[in-house]
Amino acid sequence: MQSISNTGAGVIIQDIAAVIVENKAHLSEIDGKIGDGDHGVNMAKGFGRAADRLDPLGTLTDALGVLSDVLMGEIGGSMGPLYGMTFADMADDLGTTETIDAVAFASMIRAGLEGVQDIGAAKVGDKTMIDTFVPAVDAFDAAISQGKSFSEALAAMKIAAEIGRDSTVDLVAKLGRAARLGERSRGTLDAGAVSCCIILSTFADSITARLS
Amino acid sequence: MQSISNTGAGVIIQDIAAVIVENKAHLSEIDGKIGDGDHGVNMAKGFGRAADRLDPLGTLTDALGVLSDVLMGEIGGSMGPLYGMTFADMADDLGTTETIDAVAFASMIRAGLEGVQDIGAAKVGDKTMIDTFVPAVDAFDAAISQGKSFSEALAAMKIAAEIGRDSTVDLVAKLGRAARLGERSRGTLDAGAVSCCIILSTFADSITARLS
Amino acid sequence: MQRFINDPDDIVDETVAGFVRAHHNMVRIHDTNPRVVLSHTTPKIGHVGIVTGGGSGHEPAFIGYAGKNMVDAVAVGELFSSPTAKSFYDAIKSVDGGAGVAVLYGNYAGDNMNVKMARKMAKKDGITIETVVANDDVCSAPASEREKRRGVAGEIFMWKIAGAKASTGAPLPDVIAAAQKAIDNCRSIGVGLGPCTLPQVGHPNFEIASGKMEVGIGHHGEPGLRVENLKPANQIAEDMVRTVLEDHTLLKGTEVAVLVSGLGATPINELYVLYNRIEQQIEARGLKVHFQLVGNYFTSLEMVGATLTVMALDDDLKSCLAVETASPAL
Amino acid sequence: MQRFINDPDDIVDETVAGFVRAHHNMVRIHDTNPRVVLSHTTPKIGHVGIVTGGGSGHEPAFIGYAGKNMVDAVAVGELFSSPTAKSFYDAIKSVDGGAGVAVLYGNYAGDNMNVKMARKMAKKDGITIETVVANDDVCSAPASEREKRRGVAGEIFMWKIAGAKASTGAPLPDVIAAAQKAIDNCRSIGVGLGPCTLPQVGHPNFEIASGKMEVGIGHHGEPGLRVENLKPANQIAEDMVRTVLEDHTLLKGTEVAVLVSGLGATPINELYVLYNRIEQQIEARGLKVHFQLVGNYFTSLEMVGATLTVMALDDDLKSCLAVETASPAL
Ligand SMILES: Nc1ncnc2c1ncn2[C@@H]1O[C@H](COP(=O)(O)OP(=O)(O)O)[C@@H](O)[C@H]1O
Ligand SMILES: Nc1ncnc2c1ncn2[C@@H]1O[C@H](COP(=O)(O)OP(=O)(O)O)[C@@H](O)[C@H]1O
Ligand SMILES: [Mg+2]
Ligand SMILES: [Mg+2]
Ligand SMILES: [Mg+2]
Ligand SMILES: [Mg+2]
Repeated sequence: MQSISNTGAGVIIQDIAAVIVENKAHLSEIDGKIGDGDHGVNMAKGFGRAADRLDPLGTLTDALGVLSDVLMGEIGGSMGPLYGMTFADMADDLGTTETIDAVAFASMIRAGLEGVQDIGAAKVGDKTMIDTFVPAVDAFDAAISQGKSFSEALAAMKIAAEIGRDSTVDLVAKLGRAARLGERSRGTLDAGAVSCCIILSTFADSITARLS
Repeated sequence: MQSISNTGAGVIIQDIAAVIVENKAHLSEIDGKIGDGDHGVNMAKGFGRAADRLDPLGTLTDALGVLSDVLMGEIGGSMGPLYGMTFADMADDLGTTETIDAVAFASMIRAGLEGVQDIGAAKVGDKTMIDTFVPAVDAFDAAISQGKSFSEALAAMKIAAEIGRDSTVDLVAKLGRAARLGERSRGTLDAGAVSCCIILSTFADSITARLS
Repeated sequence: MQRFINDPDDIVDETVAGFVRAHHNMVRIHDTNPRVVLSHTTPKIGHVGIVTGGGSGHEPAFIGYAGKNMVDAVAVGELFSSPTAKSFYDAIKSVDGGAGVAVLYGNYAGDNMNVKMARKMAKKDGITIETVVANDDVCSAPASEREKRRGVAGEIFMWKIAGAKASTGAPLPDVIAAAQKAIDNCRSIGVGLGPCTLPQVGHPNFEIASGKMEVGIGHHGEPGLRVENLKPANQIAEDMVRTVLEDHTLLKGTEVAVLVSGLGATPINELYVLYNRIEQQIEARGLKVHFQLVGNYFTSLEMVGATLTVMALDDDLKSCLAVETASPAL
Repeated sequence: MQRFINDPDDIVDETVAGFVRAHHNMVRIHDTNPRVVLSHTTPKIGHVGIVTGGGSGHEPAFIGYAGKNMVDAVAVGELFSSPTAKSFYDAIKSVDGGAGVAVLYGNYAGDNMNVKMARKMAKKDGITIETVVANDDVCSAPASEREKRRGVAGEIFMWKIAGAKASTGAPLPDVIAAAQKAIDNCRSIGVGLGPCTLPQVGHPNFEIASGKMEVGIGHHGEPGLRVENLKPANQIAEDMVRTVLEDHTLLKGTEVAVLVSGLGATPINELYVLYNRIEQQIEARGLKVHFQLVGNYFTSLEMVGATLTVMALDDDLKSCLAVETASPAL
């Protein structure tokens, strides 16, 4: 069965951070259209700091913990609690697991999704990161239950995340700053949906590259 | 000898006010280049209010008094005292004179000039209204002493005022806000020199039209 | 961007540092958390602690209201961004005098989540916490959904009332009730004439076309009720008064407290021009202005615009208003 | 022009009216001259009266400093234009308590002339008048021609010192000496990042190109020492400190009062960013900041920029600074 070792998987969070930092201006620009234009700044600051502090040779559990601590302790805003809870709950779920296989990964991302929904109370269709997150997690589960391999399930998750992200274009925002715009919020991507897609896609790419 | 009656000459101040009000934007624009852009506003407000309040059928003495009171009591700034003293001293000099001939007029404008110099202490060459006022008064006196008529002297005064006004283009401001600009103040007219030219020229035109 | 800044990432730390230098006789920075500002008067054993917090860029809010008989601790966020749960938590811990802590903040998603998390953390320490969420901005949601409305400058009145109540040694439920009554009695409206720019972003957050104004704008440029042609100040004042008073049902003779705040780049004389007509209009409706503040009390960086807040008073609120405060902003 | 105005010709009257409504517990309008604002505490028999005045558009200056132990009467001019001689005269008459009147104003041509005329008028009434002309703006003329320098935010310290001295019942020569010492000990500098617009004129008074700043700018946009590239806030702060302190010869250990004022449209957090470095720099030179004010104390409509004023202190000035004032602005 395909798997990676938890130890040494800390580097995956550095991979994710690198793509987030690369997309700083892009994320802010999207947020600027219907939000306050700081999503890239907030994300790059949090992920960048975590990448500097975590041990790439350490466990993914620890790296998720560092990321969560930075987000919750230093970033604030909405991203602090939303992604902070996501990664805290992923870390809790992963715990001392030594080998991350598809089942462990499925459990971890489901925990992360529940963490963010617990604090943010967003539903699919509200035009948030949840519109990426829910279908991506569901697609991963579905692939596994159809007997697909870890890497095939990751690929399915990635595609679902992208479709979820793109679905936000046609939505009217129900939560966050953009909600005030009502109909005026239709026609653009949601920034959090884009960053969530980056995170999940980079998870998929980075794990796939390491699958033995 | 050419003369006008003091009674009924109040209207001359209304004539002057009309031209000042007409030139409101023009004067502010000139002041805007090297000053603070309010000369037209200040002048139009003062002269406009005086024109509304004075009796055109009354004496020039009284009209000058009204104008001076408005300037000193309601306009403030530099124009309040400078033109306020000019017209106050003109009114004092004219006093109860019944007939305004060239001699009375010469004495009146000389008094006005001394009034403004007394309070403002500007000299020819400082790039102020004085650059119009001094040569204009001198030209009037010179014409009279050469035996010219009142109307000829007024015409000479008008020409000298215009030359004086234009002389300010090449000057560097030594007084007022523009003085801070140093060399940068060269190359534009002085706003006060322009308004002073309007006042003296309209005096000339308005009296000439009434000379019996 | 014609601004006095160094690295945009440092602006909040530098603001707090300069602020504490300038007002060192009233406030200090938390020992370990540079994003918490404390009043020198806190903690006071047996007294309820008052905490607030919010994004930066609204100076003198929020930090300027830390002081005697006002707010005890302020959690400081990035520009226009909620403070961290950790900062709210550190603020709460610092002001706890054993009588509980009132966390009085504005209704924004980030603040709600961060306070919720801080509350969980503080509960583990056995600190009793109650919250009041300001929602005075009438244009941010209809009256039927008041719980969705944002908190704006009415927070200043909420803090002043609660701080005064806490200064009497009142127990937590009384302090909370006073704060809740204060904000329930507040209605605010903002009018925006020009946008603001977050230094990290570098271009305006939103647009207001020349000759237009945004009626009902939020403190971060959130869109208002409508964009309309810029009107004379007196008409704007009339519209503002009408909007806030129609959302209130106040009996003739009611006394009110009024706050007119500039949003950052409005010349101060214009705030007085607005206030002149606002007071006339309020009194013309049979109300009586008992207390008023006019100035830059709650800003939005260099946004051009102003807000009006009207708080209906009763004897209790009046006596709270009369309690002297000593904070940098009030 | 995105502004809260009605008829531009009415802006000063409306400002004064709104101001007096907002601060009716401290100030009132003169009975017959709507361009004179009086402190409720004036006249005080046997006490020296303090008068100032200047153009409008600098709010809270000048009117905001009318109050207890501060200025007794303020003559109000049009925007950026000296008050009339009549207004200065009416102000002087209103505050005369038999012990003479100190007229403390800034060095501008119009003010000089109007005060001179008012003084003549008041002398006829037998009122003893002495004047002090503020000239604290170091960039407006070289040190050798200090009498040509303009008066700027240092006036606030001059008023506070003189008001405090007068409150002790000191005779006119002592009040004048204190005011003169205060302003002699003041040095100020302004830095402009963006222009302002007189509503009657409708376009900016002057230009500051994007990416540039005007070092040494005056309160009406008078050109400064130099136009240079906009620098980081810390470097601007250092330049400002250097310029004012090099014009002073202050011994190490000298205590100073510091005032950092926004010019109208600078976000308040940036004033604290500036102040943070300014205090560091002053103290690095061996001086000690004893008293400080940071905020919009003396503005220029919606000009973007800030001023720094440093006043060297001695024991007498320190005890004057410690006297409590109650004016709308301070
Ligand atoms: N309650 C919520 N649940 C999940 N995601 C949310 C929620 N509220 C906002 N978001 C996400 O947050 C994103 C905005 O993040 P960001 O710009 O960093 O924060 P802020 O809105 O505080 O400026 C939105 O694009 C949206 O996807
Ligand atoms: N000391 C002075 N004597 C004579 N004229 C002066 C003096 N100072 C300034 N002026 C004149 O005043 C004019 C400016 O007037 P105005 O713009 O109305 O006043 P302000 O300079 O107060 O804005 C200048 O153009 C100059 O001609
Ligand atoms: Mg955002
Ligand atoms: Mg001018
Ligand atoms: Mg934000
Ligand atoms: Mg002027």
